[in-house]
Amino acid sequence: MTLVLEAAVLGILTGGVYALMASGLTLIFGVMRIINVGHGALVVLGAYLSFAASRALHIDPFVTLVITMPVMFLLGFGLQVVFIRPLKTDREALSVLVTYAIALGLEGILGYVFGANYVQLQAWYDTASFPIGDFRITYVYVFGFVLCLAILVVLFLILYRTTFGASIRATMLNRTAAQLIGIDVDRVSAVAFGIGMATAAAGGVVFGITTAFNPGSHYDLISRLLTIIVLGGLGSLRGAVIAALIMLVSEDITSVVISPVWASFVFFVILIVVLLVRPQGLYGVRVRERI
Amino acid sequence: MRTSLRGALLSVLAMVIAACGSTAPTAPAAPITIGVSVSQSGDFSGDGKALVQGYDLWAQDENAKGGLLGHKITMKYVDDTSSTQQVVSNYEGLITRDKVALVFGPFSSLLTIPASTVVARYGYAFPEPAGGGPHVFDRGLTNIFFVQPAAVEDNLVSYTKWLTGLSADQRPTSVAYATQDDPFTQPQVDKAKSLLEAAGIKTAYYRVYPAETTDFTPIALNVVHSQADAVILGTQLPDAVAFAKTFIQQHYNPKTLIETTGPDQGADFSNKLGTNTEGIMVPAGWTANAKAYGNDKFVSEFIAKYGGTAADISADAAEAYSVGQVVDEAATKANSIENAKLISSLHSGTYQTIQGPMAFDSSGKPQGGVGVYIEQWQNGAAIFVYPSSVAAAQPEYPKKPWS
Amino acid sequence: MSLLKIESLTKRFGGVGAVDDCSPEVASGSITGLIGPNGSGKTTVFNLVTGFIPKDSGSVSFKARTIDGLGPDRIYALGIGRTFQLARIFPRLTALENMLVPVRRKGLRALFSGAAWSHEKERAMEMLEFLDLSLVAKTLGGELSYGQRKLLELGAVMMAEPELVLLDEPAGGVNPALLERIGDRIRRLNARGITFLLVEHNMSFVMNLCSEVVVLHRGRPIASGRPAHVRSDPAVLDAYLGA
Amino acid sequence: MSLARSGDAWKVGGLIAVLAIALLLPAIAPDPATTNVAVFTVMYVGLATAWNIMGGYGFGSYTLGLLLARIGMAGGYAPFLIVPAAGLATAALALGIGWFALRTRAATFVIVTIAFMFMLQLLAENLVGLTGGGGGLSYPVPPWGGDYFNTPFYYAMLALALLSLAISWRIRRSKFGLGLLAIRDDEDKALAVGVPTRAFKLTAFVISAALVGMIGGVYGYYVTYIYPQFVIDPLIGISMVLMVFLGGLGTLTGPVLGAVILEPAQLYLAYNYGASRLYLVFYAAVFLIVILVLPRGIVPSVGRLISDRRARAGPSAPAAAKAVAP
Repeated sequence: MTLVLEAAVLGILTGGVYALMASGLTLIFGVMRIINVGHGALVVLGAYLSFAASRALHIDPFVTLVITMPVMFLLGFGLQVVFIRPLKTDREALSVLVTYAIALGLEGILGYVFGANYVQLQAWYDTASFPIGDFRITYVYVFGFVLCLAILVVLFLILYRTTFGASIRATMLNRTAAQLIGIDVDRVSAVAFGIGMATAAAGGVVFGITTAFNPGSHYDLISRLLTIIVLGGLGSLRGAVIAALIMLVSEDITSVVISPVWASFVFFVILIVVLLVRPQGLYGVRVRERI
Repeated sequence: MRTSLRGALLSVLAMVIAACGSTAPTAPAAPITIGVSVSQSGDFSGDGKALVQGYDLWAQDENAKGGLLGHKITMKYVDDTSSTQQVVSNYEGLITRDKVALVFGPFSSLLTIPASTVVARYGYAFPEPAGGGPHVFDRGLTNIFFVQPAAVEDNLVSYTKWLTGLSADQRPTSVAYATQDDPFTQPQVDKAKSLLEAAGIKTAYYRVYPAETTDFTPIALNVVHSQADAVILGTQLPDAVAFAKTFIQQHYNPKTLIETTGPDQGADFSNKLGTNTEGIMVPAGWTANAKAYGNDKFVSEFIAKYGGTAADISADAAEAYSVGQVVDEAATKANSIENAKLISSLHSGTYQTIQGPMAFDSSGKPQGGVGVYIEQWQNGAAIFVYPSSVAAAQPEYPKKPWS
Repeated sequence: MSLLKIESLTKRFGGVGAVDDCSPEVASGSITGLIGPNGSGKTTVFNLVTGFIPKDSGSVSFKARTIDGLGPDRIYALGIGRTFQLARIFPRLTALENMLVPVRRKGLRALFSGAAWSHEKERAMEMLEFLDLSLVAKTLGGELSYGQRKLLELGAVMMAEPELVLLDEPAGGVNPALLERIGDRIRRLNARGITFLLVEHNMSFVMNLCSEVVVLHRGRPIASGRPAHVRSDPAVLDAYLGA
Repeated sequence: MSLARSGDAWKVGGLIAVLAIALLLPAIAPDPATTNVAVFTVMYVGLATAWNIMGGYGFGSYTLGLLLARIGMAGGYAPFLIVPAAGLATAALALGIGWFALRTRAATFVIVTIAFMFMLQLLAENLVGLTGGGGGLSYPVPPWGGDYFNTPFYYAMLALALLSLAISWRIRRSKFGLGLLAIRDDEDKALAVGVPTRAFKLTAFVISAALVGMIGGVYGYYVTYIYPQFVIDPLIGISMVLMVFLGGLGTLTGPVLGAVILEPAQLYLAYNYGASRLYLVFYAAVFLIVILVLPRGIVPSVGRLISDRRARAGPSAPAAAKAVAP
């Protein structure tokens, strides 16, 4: 029983990290209606940037975010302008291919620069823990969780308390209408892509401290992130957060109660059942344009 | 009718192959190319790099002493992107398009198995450093030679011997097992489990987890909860590190901890765990400190060529180097580099490598009871601790608390 | 005699009643106009009748048979066709192919045989001729002008020989000359026995064309009858001016 | 597009020429390294043509492998004869999955299919008693020598590719195919004009699954050993999508051209430049350029080019434009 409880706590703490990574992905979908298959690779890029920065400057991995988040923001902005914006026809399908190509390219470049060996971000607290009853909670998961929470709160504030956030939300609701009322949809898209990348950088740090990674790690990441945002409802931030928690908690509990080999199976069953009942996902808006 | 047609076809093929084979050695000094498919991208790219280092170093040594039976060697590497489809195409291409004289094996059983049937089709010998899963040997092929001291499933046998050899009061009473669902790790853990259960040591926990798992913590928590005296893990590097970290976080210190891969990878392992590597064990056929045939030379040359320290040398590189050593001795013995002759000579006799002496049975499994040893991290380096014939130090038991 | 009978139709979106206890009728052979201010629930009625969205309560019957719970394709098969706001046609199919998609065939073998049987093609070409579209028969739908698309959509929906056609803003966004043509074709089709129910904002178009008019306000019908009669109804004036 | 067009004599001639080359290839280029690439290329021609579902591929591999293991059939020609069984089994599976998954549409449908695929992969990995789990499943090894080995597989793959082409050609010219094209353009509108979209999509899904399953069976027999993570791999799906896009979506020749260009290119690049470690970057760059420069794919883009030139040359422009873009 305690084990189930521990697994649930662990699931919630690690779920926060996935929530953060998925929030960027779902934001990008919401604004641009494209699925960024390269998101996993960009998280890995964020982890490598933090790795390099913490090595070179001898600073704490979390502190590197001061550098990596702005850098990733600019990178995301640039990627959107150069690769996504030119797509005029078949945007949805072509953007999948373009972002997949970006992922492959990043994997290649990271492999060239950092090699294929697994690396992991180091910090004094990555093995330290404090006890709660019989169970010990690890600092790094708590720090990661708090960071994710903070960034998600900032994200929500930007979206719901600023004028720019309002134009992002307007674009998410209806691209054409947003254009009609004078919103520069292209600029909003690029900024949203940048914000998505900045959150990927933050997610990358926590991912990089808790997991050994190499340039190929993005394949596993992206398949998990995609299922999260589909379960939550494409384009819904709230959905992404809830779905990430559902995924990690269900997997961790299955893992300790039944067996690790069935952990993702159980999650996929949840996913399919939810989609059959609500094809738009937990918090998604049913998109049926023009009827 | 049909069979006779096929028979005729096969005999024609055999002649063609023989003809191809005989062209190479007619001119004794003709340079040759040895082809290898290695993973330079994808899941196995880290190991692929180590194989290249080992093969290159061997080729350099051979050429320095005049070549393989006088043939100067060029290595040709092609990337299999860690995919079975590409590895099949690659060996097909190496043998028929590039007409390489010899081929060496790729990384992992996963790729070795599909590759081995292609190589067998052309009558080439297939000495390979990293494909030791049970299915490699059960397909009826006679050209495979697995150049490691024991078939993979026997990797943990000496560890179980050591455990069962401990005095009754010291012996662990329970063991927790967890392993990746992988043809390399699972067979060894399963064999260790059956041996230890037969010796009366109870199993506190046993789990197989998918190879794609990225979050190992729940499984590690289960191991922690079992509070077993001994922990046996079928891991690669990332999970080897993740399990150890969770144990440290949860202040769980088993009396002994062994992981199938990870602790043997030198600095790649220790720079993630710091001083907490102390006491962790790994089955190893090779160590930089071993006094096996040519090992000192290998280690010093390796450091000269690639930098780093002895602890940084991956066992993969040593295994690749051994492949070359075995082929060199077999060629000398057969006085030929024809594949057919190499194959028949490799099926008899004992070969000296930096991993120790080894012989091969008809399916290519390593023979001779040489076995895999146990390595343990002590004072910041992994050293042989068992059996005593090769040990550089006593095994530390029970292992010290985490720092 | 009423061809389409709607009883107490209700649909709420997130607590807001889009269609509320709505019971208009469409007489056989009529051209009935469904009008009302923006947001009065006209298009929602269309979507409910044609099975695109599920209703909360109420029932719809066609030729005295209920069509509740049927999907859009089944309802179309029974003889109720519809067009969309903003003219939806298949942009990557030619005009002729657009005409052929709705054609119905019986049996599995027929489904897997040729895309256009010659008599089907003939009928499609006749209809294109009728709409003055025969010159663009081989042009992709996406390359047609907006007016041509509106005509094409109207023609395509006729190909399955429906008895009732629901037109969603047939006059929306169309220039006066084309408006004339569309009105004329609707009238001629009506003369061939096809009943129309249309949603429209262009009042003069409705008043000229329709034999019956139903006025919706906040999801409820507030008036119905002949155009001249409805036009002078004070409740209607209130709804339009006071809304 | 899908309507019959006569008078394209050069087209028919070209088709016959290509077919002749395809049939005679093992005689023209008997070198096994070439025929090996040809086997995989023709395989992808079939896959890209039948593209729609990804999981069916690996399922077909497993079906055939398990059948062979259960029957205890030795390697040789006989296993080819039970390849259709792999197709049937895959079709049956697709019927089940499709019936569920097609309650959703578009992006959600793709994700549900992928989720089912991951579940299949997990089943293949976890039902160790049946499939051998992560250790893989062994096929009987055909007794043929290197010089001849690829030929039967080449013809088997070619037969399946031609079957896929024939079926998709037939469908495109049918009433059913017109309905599918309508669904692709605008699903709600198709529903509104009476196309039973779900039944149509399910039928298409099952047909392509049967083809893909058969190809998967032959693939497994060819490489003689399969693993869950390689044969039930989302990347196989991505390759197919890329081939279809490169060649031209919604055209008959597009997927063929895409596969014929891309598969040899990828095998060649990894073989020759893989060692440079920059091969992935190079591949990604080519990939991006193709998409950004030829977003419609080669066949439609070239078609447009030709029609533009004809438009300048003569007055029959609109007809010509339609004739070239298939």
